[in-house]
Amino acid sequence: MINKVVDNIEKALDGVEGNMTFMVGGFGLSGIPENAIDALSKKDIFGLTCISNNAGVDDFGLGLLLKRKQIKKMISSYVGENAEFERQMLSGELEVNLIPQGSLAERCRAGGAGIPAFFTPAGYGTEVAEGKEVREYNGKLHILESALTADFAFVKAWKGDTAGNLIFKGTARNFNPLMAMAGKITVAEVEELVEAGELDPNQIHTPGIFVQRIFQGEKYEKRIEQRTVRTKE
Amino acid sequence: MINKVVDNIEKALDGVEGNMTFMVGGFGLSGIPENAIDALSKKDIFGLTCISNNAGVDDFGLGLLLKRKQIKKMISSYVGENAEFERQMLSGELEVNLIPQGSLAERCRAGGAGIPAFFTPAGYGTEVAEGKEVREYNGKLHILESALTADFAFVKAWKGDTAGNLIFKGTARNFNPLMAMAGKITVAEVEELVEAGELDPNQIHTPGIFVQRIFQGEKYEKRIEQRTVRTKE
Amino acid sequence: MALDKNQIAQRIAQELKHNTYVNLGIGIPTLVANYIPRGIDIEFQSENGVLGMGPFPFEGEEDPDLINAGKQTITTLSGAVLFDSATSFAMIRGKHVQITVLGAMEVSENGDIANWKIPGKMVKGMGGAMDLVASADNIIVAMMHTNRQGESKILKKCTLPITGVNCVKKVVTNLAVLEITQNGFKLLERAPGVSVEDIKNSTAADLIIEGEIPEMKF
Amino acid sequence: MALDKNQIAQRIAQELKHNTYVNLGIGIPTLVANYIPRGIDIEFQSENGVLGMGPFPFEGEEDPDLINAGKQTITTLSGAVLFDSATSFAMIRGKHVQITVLGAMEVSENGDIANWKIPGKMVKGMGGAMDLVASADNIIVAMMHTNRQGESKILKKCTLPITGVNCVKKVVTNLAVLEITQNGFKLLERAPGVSVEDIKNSTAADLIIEGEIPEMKF
Repeated sequence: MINKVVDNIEKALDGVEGNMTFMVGGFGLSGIPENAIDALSKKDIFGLTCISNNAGVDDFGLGLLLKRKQIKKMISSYVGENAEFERQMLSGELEVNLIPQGSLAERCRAGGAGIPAFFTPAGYGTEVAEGKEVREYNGKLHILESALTADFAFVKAWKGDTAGNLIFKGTARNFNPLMAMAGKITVAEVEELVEAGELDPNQIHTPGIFVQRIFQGEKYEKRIEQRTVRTKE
Repeated sequence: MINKVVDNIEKALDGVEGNMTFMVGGFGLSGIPENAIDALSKKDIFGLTCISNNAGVDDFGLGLLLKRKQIKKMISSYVGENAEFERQMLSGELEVNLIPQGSLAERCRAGGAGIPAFFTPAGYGTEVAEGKEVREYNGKLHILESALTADFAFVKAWKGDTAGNLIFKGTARNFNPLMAMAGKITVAEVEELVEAGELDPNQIHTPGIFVQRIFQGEKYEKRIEQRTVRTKE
Repeated sequence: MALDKNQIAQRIAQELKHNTYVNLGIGIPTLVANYIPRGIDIEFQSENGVLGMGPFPFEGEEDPDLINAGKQTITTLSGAVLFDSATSFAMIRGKHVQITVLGAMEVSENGDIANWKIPGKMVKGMGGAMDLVASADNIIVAMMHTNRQGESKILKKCTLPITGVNCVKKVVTNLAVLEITQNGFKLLERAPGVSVEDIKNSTAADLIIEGEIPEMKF
Repeated sequence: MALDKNQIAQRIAQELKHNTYVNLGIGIPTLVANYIPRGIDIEFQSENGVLGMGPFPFEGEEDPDLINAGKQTITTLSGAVLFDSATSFAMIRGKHVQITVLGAMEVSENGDIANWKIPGKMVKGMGGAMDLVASADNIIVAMMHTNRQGESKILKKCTLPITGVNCVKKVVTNLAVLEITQNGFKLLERAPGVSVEDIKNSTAADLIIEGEIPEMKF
C-alpha cells in the first residue's frame, strides 16, 4: 500500500507557488476544500489561475483568495453570488474564462484520463465556440474542447483512507472526483481519515492512485448558500 | 420513481431482432449477463453485431451465439480462448473488428455521454490507426476515435433496485457500467433485485436513468476461466 | 388575465410525460415540480449531481451536502442517486434527461435562446445551460412574455449573446403557449382572458396563427 | 547461464521503484510480483478494474467476481479499490500507472513492440496492450531473447504488426538487460555466465556496447 498521508496542512501545500494553476473542487460552497482554501488565502502567493465551477462568495471559499487579489484568472462556469468578483471582472483586474459546466467537468476528466480533446455539442454557435473547430456528427454540430490539467488539485471528500481512496457524500461530490484525476499533485482533505482496508473497495469514488496527499481537515463550517425549507403542516 | 422492472426474460428481450447491434458486458466470463445471453442464444435472430470485450468460450458466454452463427460481426479487444471463434474468423465467416481495450471502454462511455469523438494515443502507428485522423498533443501523436452505441445493451450487476440503479461487485463491474450508458435500450440483470430506497444513493455505480429494463436473473453459474490458487503452508 | 409565475409552472407541468427524466432550471422552472399531475412518474435531475430530487427539507433538516443547482437545500426520494458532475452531464449530453425546462432573457423564432449574459452589465456565467440546451430533444422555456421595460422577449433574432441555437421547442409565458416551428413561432394557446391581439401587441416576432386559438386549461 | 522465467521476473523487480503503481502483463510479467524487495511499496493495477491486487487466493476461496486481466482468480490487499474499465484506462492513459511490464514477440531498436498478432496464424486481439504501451512513460519488456525457432526477437525493425511505436524503454531477456536509446539497443547487463559474444550472436539488431558489461546481480 502506498501511504498518502501528510501530517499537516503545511506539508499538504508544500510546493505551491505564485502563478500556478489550481483546480478547486466544489459546487457553490458545497464540497469545497475549506482547509486548503483557508491556508492558501494566508500564503503570499499571487498570479494564480483557478479552475473551479464557482468563485465562492465574498467572504468564503475562493472569495477569500479573490479578496486578496491572489487570483489572476478564473476558469469557471458560474460566478454569480460574488460582488467583489463581479467588480474585478468588469474592471478588467481579473481575467475570466467562462465555459459550460458540462464541458468543464468533462475537460477535467479528460485531463486526468489522457484524452487531450473531445467533441461536444455544448456551446456550438455561441461565444464559447469562437476559434474552436466545428464538426458535424449525427446531423448536429459539435465543437472541439481540450483537456484541462493543473499543478495542484484541491479536493474535499467525506471519508478517505491512508491509501488516498475517497468517498464523497451527497452533492458535495460534484467536481471533486474529476479534479482529483487532473491534478499533477492532488491534495485531498477529508472529514474523516481511516486506515486502508476500512473502506469497502467496491464503494470508493476516487481511487487513491489519483491522490498524492491526504489529510483530515481541522474543521468544516459547511456554509449553506440558499437555505430553503418547507414547514411541517 | 420510474419503475424499470420487467416480469420475465421474454419481456426483457422484447424487440430484439436480427441484424441489430448488441453491447454485452463482462470481461472474460466475469460479469457477463448470463441469463440474457442464454435466452438470446435460443432465439432465431441472426446477423448480429456484438460489441463485447471478449467472445466467451466455446460453450459459455457469447460462445453460445457464435456456435449457432447468430453473430455476423464482433467488435472486441481480446478474443482468445475460443476455438470456434478463431475458426470462423480465419475462414472469413465472422467479421471481426479488434480495438484496444481502453478505447473500447472509452468509446462506449462516449456513446452514452453524448461525446461523438475523442483523441487517444492508443493504437497510434498501428493497424488500428489506419484511416483515422492523427493529431499531435503535448508532443505525442493521437488518433481520433468515435463513440459506440447499440440497439440493446445487456449488462449484469450484483444488486439492483426497481428504479434501475445498479451496484457491481469486484472486477465483475468492468464494461457493464459503460455499456449501460450506451444502449438505446439497456437491459440489466441482477443477482438480487431490491425495492427502490434500499440501496444507499451515494453508493450506486450505474444510475437508473441509464437502465430501461431490469430483472433478477434466474440463476448464475459464474464460471471461472483460470482457477489459480496457492496452497496454505 | 395574464398568468402568474406559479400558473406558468402549472401549465408547463402538463407538458411532462409519464416516466421521464426532467431537468428544471432556476426560477420559474423550479416551481414546475409542485404541479406534477397524479399518476405521472417523473424523476428530477439537478446537474450538480442528483437524480430523484424531492421537496425542500423541513426546517432543521437541511444538509449542506445536499443541494440543487440553484444551491438550495433539497431532499432525495426513494430510488434517488448521487453522482459526479461528469456523470451528470453524460446524462444530459447523452439525451438520457429527456426534458429541460429553463428560463430565458430572449428566445428567437428559429429556437435560439439567450439567458446567460448582458454585455457590460451582468455576467454570471452559463452554468449548465449551454450543455442542457445543446442536448435535450425537448427544451421548454418558462418566462415572462416581456422584460421589465415592457419589451418583448419573443424576438425575430436574439440581441443578447446566445446560449444555444435552434434548440427551444416550446415557450410558455404569462400570456401564451408558443411552439417553435420551421416557420417561426406558432401560437398554440392564450392565457385565460388574454386576446390574440394582446399577445400580438406584446410580441416582436411574427406569430403563426391558425384558426381559433384556445385558452389554456388548468 | 541464461535466466529462467522466474529470474527474468526477479531482475525486473529491481526496476520497480518505491511508491509506484505498476501494471503487469500476462506471462513472465505476472511473476514479477513475487520478487518485490522488502521496503518497496508497490500497488499492482490490473486493467480489468482493480488496484491493490494481492496473491492468488487459497484453494476454496476463489471468487469468480475477482479476477485479473489474465482471467486468473486473485485477491485484494488493504487499500485496494475496484472500478470500471473506463476508469481503469483513465489511470493508464493519464499516466497515473507509472510502470508497465509486458511480454513481446518482437522489439525494435526504436522502441516499437509487436505482441498481438501473427497474420494468418494467431489473432487473439491486443486487449489493453495498445493503451498500455501508448501511455506509461516507463515500459519494460520481459521476454525470451529468441523465439522457439531460435530467431532473435530483438530486431532492427519489427516484422509483425506492431502494438505501439517508440515506447519500450528497457528489455530484460533470459540473456541480457537492454536499454533503448536514441541510437538503438544499449547492452547494460549480461545474464550470469553469458558472454557479450553470446548475446551478440542471439541478437539481430545492432548493440551499443560501452566498456565492460557487468553481470546481472540478484
